[in-house]
Amino acid sequence: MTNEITYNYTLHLADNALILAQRNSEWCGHGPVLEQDIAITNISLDLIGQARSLYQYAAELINGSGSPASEGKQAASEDTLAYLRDSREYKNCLLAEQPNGDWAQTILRQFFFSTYQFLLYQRLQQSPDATLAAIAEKSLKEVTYHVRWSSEWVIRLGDGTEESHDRLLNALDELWMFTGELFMPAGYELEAAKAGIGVDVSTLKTEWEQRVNEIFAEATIPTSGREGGWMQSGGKEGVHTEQLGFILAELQSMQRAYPGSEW
Amino acid sequence: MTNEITYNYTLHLADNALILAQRNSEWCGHGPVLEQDIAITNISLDLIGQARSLYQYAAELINGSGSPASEGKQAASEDTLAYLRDSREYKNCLLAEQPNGDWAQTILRQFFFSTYQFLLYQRLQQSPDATLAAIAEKSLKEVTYHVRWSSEWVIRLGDGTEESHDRLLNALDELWMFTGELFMPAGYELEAAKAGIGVDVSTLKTEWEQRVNEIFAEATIPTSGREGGWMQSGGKEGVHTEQLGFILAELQSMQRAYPGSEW
Amino acid sequence: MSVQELEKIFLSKIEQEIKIEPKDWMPDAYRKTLVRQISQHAHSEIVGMLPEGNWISRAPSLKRKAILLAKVQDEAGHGLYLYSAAETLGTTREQTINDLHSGKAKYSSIFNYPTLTWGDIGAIGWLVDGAAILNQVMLCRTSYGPYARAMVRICKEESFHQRQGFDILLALSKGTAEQRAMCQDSINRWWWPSLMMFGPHDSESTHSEQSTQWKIKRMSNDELRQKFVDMIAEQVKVLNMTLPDPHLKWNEQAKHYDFGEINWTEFWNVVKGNGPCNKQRLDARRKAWDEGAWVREAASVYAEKRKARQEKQIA
Amino acid sequence: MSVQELEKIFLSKIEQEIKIEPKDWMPDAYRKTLVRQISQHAHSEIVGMLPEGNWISRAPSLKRKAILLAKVQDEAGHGLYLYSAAETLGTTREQTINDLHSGKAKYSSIFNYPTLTWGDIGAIGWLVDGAAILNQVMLCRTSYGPYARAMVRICKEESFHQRQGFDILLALSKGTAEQRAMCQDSINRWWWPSLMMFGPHDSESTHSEQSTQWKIKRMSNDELRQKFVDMIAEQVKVLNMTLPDPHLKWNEQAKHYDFGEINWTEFWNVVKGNGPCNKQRLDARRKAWDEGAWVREAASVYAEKRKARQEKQIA
Repeated sequence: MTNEITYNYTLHLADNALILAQRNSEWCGHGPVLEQDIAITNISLDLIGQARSLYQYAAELINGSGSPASEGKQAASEDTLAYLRDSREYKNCLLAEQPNGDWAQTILRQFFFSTYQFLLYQRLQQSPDATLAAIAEKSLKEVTYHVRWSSEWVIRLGDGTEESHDRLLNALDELWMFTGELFMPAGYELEAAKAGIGVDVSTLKTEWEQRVNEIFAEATIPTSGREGGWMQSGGKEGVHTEQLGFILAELQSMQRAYPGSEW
Repeated sequence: MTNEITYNYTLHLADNALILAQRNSEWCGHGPVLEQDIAITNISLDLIGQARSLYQYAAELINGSGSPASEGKQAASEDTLAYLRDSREYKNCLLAEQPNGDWAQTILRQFFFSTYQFLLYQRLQQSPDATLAAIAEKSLKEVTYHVRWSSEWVIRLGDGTEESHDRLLNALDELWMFTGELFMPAGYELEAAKAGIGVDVSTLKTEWEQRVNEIFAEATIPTSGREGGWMQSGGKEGVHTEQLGFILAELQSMQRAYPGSEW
Repeated sequence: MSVQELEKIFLSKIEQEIKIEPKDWMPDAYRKTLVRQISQHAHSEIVGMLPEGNWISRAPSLKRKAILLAKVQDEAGHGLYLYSAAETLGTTREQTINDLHSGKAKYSSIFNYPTLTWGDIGAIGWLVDGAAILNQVMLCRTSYGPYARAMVRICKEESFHQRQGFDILLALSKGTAEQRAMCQDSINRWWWPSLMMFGPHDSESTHSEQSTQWKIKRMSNDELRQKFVDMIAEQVKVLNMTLPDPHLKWNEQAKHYDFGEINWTEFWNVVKGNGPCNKQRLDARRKAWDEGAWVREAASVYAEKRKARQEKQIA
Repeated sequence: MSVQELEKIFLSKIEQEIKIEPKDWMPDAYRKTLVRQISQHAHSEIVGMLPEGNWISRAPSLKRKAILLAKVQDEAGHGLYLYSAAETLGTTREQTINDLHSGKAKYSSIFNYPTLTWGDIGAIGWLVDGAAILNQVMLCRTSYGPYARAMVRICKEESFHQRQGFDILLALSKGTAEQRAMCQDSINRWWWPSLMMFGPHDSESTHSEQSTQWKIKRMSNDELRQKFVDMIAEQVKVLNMTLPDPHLKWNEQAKHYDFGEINWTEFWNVVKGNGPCNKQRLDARRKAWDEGAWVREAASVYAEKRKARQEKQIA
């Protein structure tokens, strides 16, 4: 039982990392400046690394569980979990799957997500689940850099030209409604928190808002006026936006077309 | 042997129709005017209808052939042929897989292709292969309309506003290099022509150019200055542009993810 | 004739089931109600193309792809009929479309839900078109002539769509375990939103009473909804699936199915613009319209040029 | 000092294998040759990101995805080193990039071929990087200091890439029949273009002689090509695959592999801009650059603002 909670919780963390990595990687070779092409690719790489560690752990859990789900199927691995689940089984938050849009939208998505992930991993380091704690600790160094990099860009765009300021506001309009879900725990998150393994994400909200507002203030972006706005949710429970199906069709195309092959 | 030639030749005709239909169908719900949204969708539907007839015939040929390719596999059908071949096996011309671009690009692609297909089917009606002749005859009515519709739009855009004229010229710049392949016969086309089943496409070129130039003249588009320009080829032999892989990843995603299911 | 006399004639026509035609006198409020309703209906057809259009490129067989494409095309056609019907009341298509894009005009809230699996295409056909048909069948007898006639054409195609949707689910229900799960999942997600399509309870419905009096509507929201539940509760048995409502139960006395309460908070929330896809749908429509501006302009400039040339030839 | 004297010093440095440094006097033609070659090399790294980038989203395992992403990122890094090396010769990165976008500057023609299957990612690593390394190893000893030092850094990563490419093909070669066919197909398509990477025959090569004299180049095109053929002809055996050249044969006397004639018509045609992807590659680079203009502007305006604020604080 605890195993299944941890399994779902771990998958959720892994899916977040993988889907955002997949999105960010679309920039590779198409960035606005070479140095930033490298930077966003680097973040992609960090996130894929996190996803791999988490999927590997989830695979261990499911393979060892003897649960009905694991019977008669090929053993789970990082790749079966990433490549052979469909969009209704993916547990990533909606924010991660949103399109790249322009550079402002990519930056803001990263800033929102990394700030959240930073707070989450900080707490997850203390998890009694040694594997999750270790992954969180290792990842935290990377995420600290993601937060700094994306914060600097938010400030640069917000306090840059009129155009960059407007584009950032537009990005905010596109993405704000997907931030609420980060702090609304899904069933398995609640249970993982109860079991002491996971983090109660609702407790991260205040600090997240503070940190976001600090950077927004420096970026000359209004820090109020968004209270009470409607928040989309569902991704963590597998009810995604129409984006995810297309992401997965591409991501999974090879494994689906050549099942059971080694690469 | 003749069977295999006919099989490949039929697949080529089918792939042309399917891939262009798939491209055109991306407009559905996103057209510039409701009436034209309907018109382009209609062309898509006609092309899918052609593709289905042709794939069904190809499936018959391969199922009845007792060839090594057919052994030990599930029986071929319109769907196995459309959904389970990879991009290196697809035989469509490069023109069909080019992106929609703006309305001018879609229109010009259709105009080039339909004018070609019209001349081709006109001749294919006389094929001693009764099935191909019948499909050509039936399709010719549809294609006649496609030619008329796309010609009218070429004229409208060419002789419309300065912007539409420029956009059409830009489309010409994007697409012209893919027109040559239509008239360069692939191996199986040559053999099909030799066997009297298929059409030697190189003989269609002059009339195609005449017809294109007539419409271009009315559209106030230069009818000369493109001679000797380099022509891309390879699609008919399975060497495509990088576009096709993505088209197929999406097109085939369901059949690949749920192999062997009935829909 | 005085307004009172005109109104008397108008009401007596309504009374005698004589259709009101574009050139007939009609009360301003009648005209306004119709314009609002017909254009809302037209917009629903157009916006309704998007969730289904989302699966055209991924339809799992060529036959299903062709059927889906034809269906979405039919919806565009329905939109055309309805924009034309609205035009007979003195609004232009452009005005009507602008009202959609500015957010002033509404469309059926159901299209603000995403299509996440192929099963959703079946569920939309079966449940959403099923619900729409009940409304549309009623509207075939609506008092305004052009609207009623548009509805007659639409109804024919729509019932075809519903059968196709059911057929998609039927194939899934006979398929693999994964397909059956896909089928049930789609029904689960689309059931309640399709019940919401009939609008608020009669007791809460603002426009209903007047519309009924004018015979624009001929059945109440709750009556239509009950009819729908009775129909679907039977059909779902053929699929060997269930509806996600623990309160659903045949009531022998009422000869109707009882069913649970709708989540009206969700309903109003989606109407207000907070559905999963409200922004995405409007953005897609605006984008198509804005990016098509140069095409429409070119077409109209060319038409003028051509006309001028022809006139010159004649002169 | 007179130009003659300066030139004498310059040539004696070259003679003694002393690196030429940015502040040293150098002949104009030497500078121009280097600028052309280094920026062409830089552009090749940048444009080279595109064919491989094309498969990042579809890499068949997470491990391969990470490796590929890191590899393409390395290429961006190599581009940076090389743009910096070019800058030491007095050109700005922006100028250099403009020359690429205007079509004035060239890049390696190999990147005008499409990546059609996952096998192509392996073939690029093994063959294209393999060919590039031979050239780059030679350039580690080139006479211009900053270029030579950039090359040392690049070479380390590049040989890693070649092994990764080979490893992709090795996995395919041990895989299913479909995978083995994919492997052979990629080798077939990339073999000849990779031979072309070494440029025209020595007898046809316009810049070679002077470059050799200045020790910019230290081996001829044909020498490098032969080295490459000898290396690959052995490695392909490990894959149990073949190279698509009926004339390929060990020549016991020469202790080299003989091989068939390159299709030079194709080579010059692709150089002229008629490769399968020339237009697509340049369009992609231009698009990235143009769409990034507002980002670069915002960054520079912000940097100025910040500097002004800091100066004000200090003052």
